[in-house]
Amino acid sequence: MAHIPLAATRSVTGIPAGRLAMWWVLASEIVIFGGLLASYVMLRLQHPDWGDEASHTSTVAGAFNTFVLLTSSLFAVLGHRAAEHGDGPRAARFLWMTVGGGAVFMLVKAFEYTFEITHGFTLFRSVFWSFYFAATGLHGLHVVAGMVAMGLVAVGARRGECLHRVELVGIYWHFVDVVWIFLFPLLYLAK
Amino acid sequence: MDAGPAHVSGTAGHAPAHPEPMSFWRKYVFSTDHKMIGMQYMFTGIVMGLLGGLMAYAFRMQLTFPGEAVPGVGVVTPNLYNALVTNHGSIMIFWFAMPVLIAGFGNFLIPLMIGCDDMVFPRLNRLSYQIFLLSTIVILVSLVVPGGGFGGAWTAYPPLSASAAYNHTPLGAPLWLLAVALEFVAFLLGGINFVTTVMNARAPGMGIWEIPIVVWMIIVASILFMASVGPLIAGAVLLLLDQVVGTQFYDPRGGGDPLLWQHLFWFFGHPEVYVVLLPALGMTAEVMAVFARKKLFAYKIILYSVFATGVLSFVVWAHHQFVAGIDPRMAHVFTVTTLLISIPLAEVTFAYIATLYGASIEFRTPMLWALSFVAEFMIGGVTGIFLGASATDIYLHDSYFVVAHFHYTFFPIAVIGFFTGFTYWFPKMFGRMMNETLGKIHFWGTIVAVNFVFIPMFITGVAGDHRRIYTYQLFSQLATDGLGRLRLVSTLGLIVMLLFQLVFVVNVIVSLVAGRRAERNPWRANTLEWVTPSPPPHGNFAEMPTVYRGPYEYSVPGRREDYWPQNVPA
Amino acid sequence: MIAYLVPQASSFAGHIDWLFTLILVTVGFWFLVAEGAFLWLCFRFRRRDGVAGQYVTGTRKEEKRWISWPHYLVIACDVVLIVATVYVWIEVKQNMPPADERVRIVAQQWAWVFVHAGADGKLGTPDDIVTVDELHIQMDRVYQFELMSKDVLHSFSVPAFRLKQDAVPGRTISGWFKPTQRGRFDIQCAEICGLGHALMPGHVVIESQEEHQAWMRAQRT
Amino acid sequence: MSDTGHSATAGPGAVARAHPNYVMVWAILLALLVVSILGPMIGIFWVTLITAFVVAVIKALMVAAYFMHLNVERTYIKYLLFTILILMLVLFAGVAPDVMKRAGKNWEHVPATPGAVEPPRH
Repeated sequence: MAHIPLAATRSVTGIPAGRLAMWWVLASEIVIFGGLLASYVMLRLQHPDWGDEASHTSTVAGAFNTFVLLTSSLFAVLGHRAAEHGDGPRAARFLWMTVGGGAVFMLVKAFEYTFEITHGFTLFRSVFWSFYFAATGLHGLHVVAGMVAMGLVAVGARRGECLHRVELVGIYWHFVDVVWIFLFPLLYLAK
Repeated sequence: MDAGPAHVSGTAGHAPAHPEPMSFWRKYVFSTDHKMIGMQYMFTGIVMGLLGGLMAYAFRMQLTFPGEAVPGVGVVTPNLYNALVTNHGSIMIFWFAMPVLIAGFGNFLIPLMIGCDDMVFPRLNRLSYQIFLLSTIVILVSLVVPGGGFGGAWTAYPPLSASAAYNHTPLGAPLWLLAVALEFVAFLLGGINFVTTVMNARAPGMGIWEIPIVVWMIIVASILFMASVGPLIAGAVLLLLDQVVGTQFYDPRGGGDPLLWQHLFWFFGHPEVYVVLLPALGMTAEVMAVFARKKLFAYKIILYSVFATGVLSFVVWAHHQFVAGIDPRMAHVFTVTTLLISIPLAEVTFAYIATLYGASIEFRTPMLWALSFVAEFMIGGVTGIFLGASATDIYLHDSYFVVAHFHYTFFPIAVIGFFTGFTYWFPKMFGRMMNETLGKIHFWGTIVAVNFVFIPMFITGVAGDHRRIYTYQLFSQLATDGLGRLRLVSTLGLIVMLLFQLVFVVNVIVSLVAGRRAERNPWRANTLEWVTPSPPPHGNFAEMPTVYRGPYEYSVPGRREDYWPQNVPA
Repeated sequence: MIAYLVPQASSFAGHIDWLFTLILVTVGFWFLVAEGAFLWLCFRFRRRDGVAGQYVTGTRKEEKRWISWPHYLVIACDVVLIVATVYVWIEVKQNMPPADERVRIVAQQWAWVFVHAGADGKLGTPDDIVTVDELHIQMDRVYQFELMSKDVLHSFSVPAFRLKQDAVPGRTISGWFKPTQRGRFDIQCAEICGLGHALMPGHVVIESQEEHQAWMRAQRT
Repeated sequence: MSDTGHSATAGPGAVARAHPNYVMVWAILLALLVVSILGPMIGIFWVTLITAFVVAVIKALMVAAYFMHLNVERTYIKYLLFTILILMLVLFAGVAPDVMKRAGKNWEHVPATPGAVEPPRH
C-alpha cells in the first residue's frame, strides 16, 4: 500500500477526506450534467416538434432500467451498511450485486441502442436524438466507471481492506442513479 | 488516494510515514511529493508561456509588416495567423496562467502554508499532473497536424469551430478541444485535492481566519473553477461530437443553436478570469505584507470582497455577448452585475493601497513585482468599465481596446503574478537567493516594455482596429500611417519585452548554480513555509507546526523583532 | 473622444461617444487618484533607518473608513454609469424607430450581400436590388436592417456608425441606423469567421437623395 | 491500511449512525416509479408534468437523503450542493431568453437563410 500522508489523517471539518472529496467530485459532476440537461431542456422547449421524436423512445426499457438502477442502489447502500458493521465479504457480495445491476443496465441500454439505430433513430436524425445519445452515453460512461471502481473496491473489501471506500463508491453510484432519475422523465416520459 | 483514519488529528511531531524516494524516476518524474508536482506544473507552464510569447511575436510581426517573412518564422499565412492567435490565447490562459498560478504555486504552497506534509491525495495529484502533461502534448500536436492548428479563436464559437467545412482544420480543431477538455479534467482533480486538503488538513490552531490569504484565494479560485467548468465540459462534449461525428448541436440547420455554446463558454469563461486572478492577487498580498513590514489592511474585508467577487462572477457572463444577438433587455441585467463586480474589486485594491500606509517598504525584486501588479492591474480594472457598460461595448467589442484591456488584466495576473511568486519563493524552492541586480534589470525592462506593448492598443482599438485580423491593408480607415506606427510601437515593445526575459532565464540559471545559500527565513516572514529549511525536506516539517496567530503580525508594538511567525507561541 | 479618431456618421454615434467620455472622465478620476495615492505611499513609506512599520490592522472603525468611503463613492459612480448606459443602450439597440427603408444584410464566408427592396418596396421579391460588399444608403433616412448569416458567425461592424451586431446563422437580427454624413466608410467583420476573416471588407456609401436615386435607377436597368 | 478500514464512519459526527430501513425506501422509490410511468397514460399535460418531474425530484431527494446519507451529513455539504443547484438555475435563467425561444426582442429564427444570390467568391 502506498504511504498515507499525515495530511490525509487530519480531519478539521469532521468529515473524512475521502468523503469530503467525493462530495466535491459530485458538486463538479452536478454542473456537468446540469449544463447538459439545461441545454437539452432549453432546446427542447425551443422545438415543440421534439415531442414526436421522443415518442419513439422505449418507456418500457427506460422504466426497467430505472428499476434496475434503483435496485442496484439498494444493494450499494446495503453493502455500505455491511461495511460499517465490518463485514467485508458481505459488503463485497453486495457490491458485486450492484455491479451486476450496472451490467444489466448497460445490456438493456445496448439492446435499446441497437433497436433504435436499426430503426433509423440514429445520432443524426435530429438534435433530439443527438442529445438522447449524448446524455445517455455520458451517463453510461459514468455507469461503467462506477462498475469498474466498485469492482476494485469489492476486491479489497472481500479481504477486509479499505472498507471506508465502500461508502465512497456507493455515494458515487447513487449520484449516477439520481442522474438517471432525471434523464428518465426528460428523455422517455415527456412525449 | 486513500483517506486514512478520520479521528486522528493534531498529531504534531509525526515523522513522515514514508521514506524519501531516491531513484531519479521516483523523485523527479513520478513523484507524489507536492513540491515536485508543483515544480513540474510550473516548469511545464513556463515552457508553454515562452512558446505563447513567441507566438505573439510571430503574429505581431505579421500585423506590423503584412505579408513579409517574419524572421525565424517565415511567412505568416491567414491560416497560420488564426492558429497562432487562437493558440496564443489558449496556451497563455490554460497552459501558462492556470498551471503556474493555481497548480504550480498551489501545489507548492498549500501544504507548506497550512503546515502539513503533503496533499491529502498525493497520487491523485500526480494523476492530475500527468493528465495535464497529456493535454500539453495534445495541444502541441494539434499545432503541427495536417491542415494546421485550430484557428477559431480561443472562444471556439460554433459553427466555425464545429465543422471542418468552415474552419478547414479537420484535425486541429478536435485536438485543440480535446486538449482543453483534458486540461479541465486535470484541474478538476487538482482543485478537489486543494479544497479537501485545506478544509481538512490544516495545522492545529489554524482556524479559517489564520489561513494565509494566498491559500484562501487559491481555494476560492478552485471552487469557482469547479463550479463553472461543468457546463462547458458538457458543451465541449457536444462540440466534439459536432466536430468528429457530425451532429448538429450548434448548427441551426439541424435545429441546434450557436448561442448556446457562447453562453456555456462564458458561463465558465468569466469566472475563469477570477480563477487566475485570485491566486495572483493572493501572492501579491503576501509579498506586500512582508516587504512593507505591515499587517495586511483589513484581511477580513479583503476576503469578504473576494467572496462577493466570486459569487458575482457567475452572473456577469453575458457581458461578453452584448452584440452577439442576445435579448437586448438582458443586456441591462448584465451591465448592472458587471458594474457591481467592480465594487468588491475596488475595495480589495483600496485595501492593498491602504496596506502601504505607515509601512517600511523594502524595494526588493519581489516587492517591485507586487507593487507593479497593483499599479498595472488598475489599468486593466478601470478599462473594464468601458466594456462592461453595454452601450460603449457596442463600439469597443472585439476591438483592440478589448485586447489591451484583458492584457492589462492577464499580464499582471499571469506574468507579473508569476514573477512575484517566483522571485519571492525561489529561496524556498531551491535553497538559493536570486540575484537582485539581474532581477531589477529584468523587472524594469519588462515593466517599461509592456506598457509600450499595450497602451498603443487602446488607441488603435478606439480607432477601430478589430481583433484577429491578419492584415488591415484592405480597410481604408485602418491602413493609415498613424495607426501603422502605433502597431509598430506595440510590436517593438513586445520584442524588447521578450528579450528581457533572457535576463530572467540567465538569472535563474546563475542563481541556481552560484546564488547565495538561503537560510530558512530570508525575508523574515511569518507564514509556515519559512519555518522549515530551504528547500523543505521530504515531509516538509521535521516537527509538525502548531499555529498560534494570523499570518500578518508584522511590526507588532512591544516586540523586539518586527515579525512574529505563526508557529511561535506567545 | 472617439470622434478624434473616427468620424461620427450616424445619429447615435454621438450618444456612444458621449457615454465613452463620461466613463473616461469617471474612471480616469479614480485611476489617477488611486495611482497617485499608491505611488505617494510607496515613496512616503519607503524604508528608512530607525523608522519601523506601524501596526495598522484595518479593523478599527476609523481605519475602515479609509476604504469604505471611497467604496461608497465608487458605488455612486457606478449608479451614474449604469443609468447612462441603460439610457444609451435602449436608444441604440433596444428601441427601433420607425423605418424609412429596410435593407437585408446577409453575411457569408467571406462577403457581405446587401438587399434593397426594388420598385415594389418589399424585400424578398424578384425585383430586389442586390449588391455585394457595398451598401449604398441615403443620408438622414432611418434604415432598419435584417441581419443574417449563411454559414458561420460574422459581425456587422461599421466603426463610423458605432454600430456592431453579430450575424448568427439561423436567426434574423434586426437593428437600425440613420446615417448623418456623406462619405464612404469601412464595414468590418468583427467576429472571427475563418481564413478570410480579414478579407471581407465592405463599404457603406452614404449619398445624398439625388445621388441615391440615381444609383437606384442605375441598378434597376 | 486494513486497520483503518472502519474509519470512514468512525469520524466525529457519524458516530452510531442509525440505518433507516433501506428496503422500505427502495419500495417507496419503486412505487413512485410506477406513478411516473402511469402518469402520462392519463393524457393530461399538467398531470404528466407533475408525475414525471415532481416525482423525479422526490425520488432524487429520497436517494440523496437516505442512500447518500445527506440527512445525517454535515450541514455545509447540503449548502454546497444547494448552492450548486442554484447555480444551475442561474445558468438556465441567463441562457433561456436566447436559447429557449424561437423569437425575441429584435430577433427571430429563420428556417433557412434566404441568400438572394451566390456572390462572387474571393
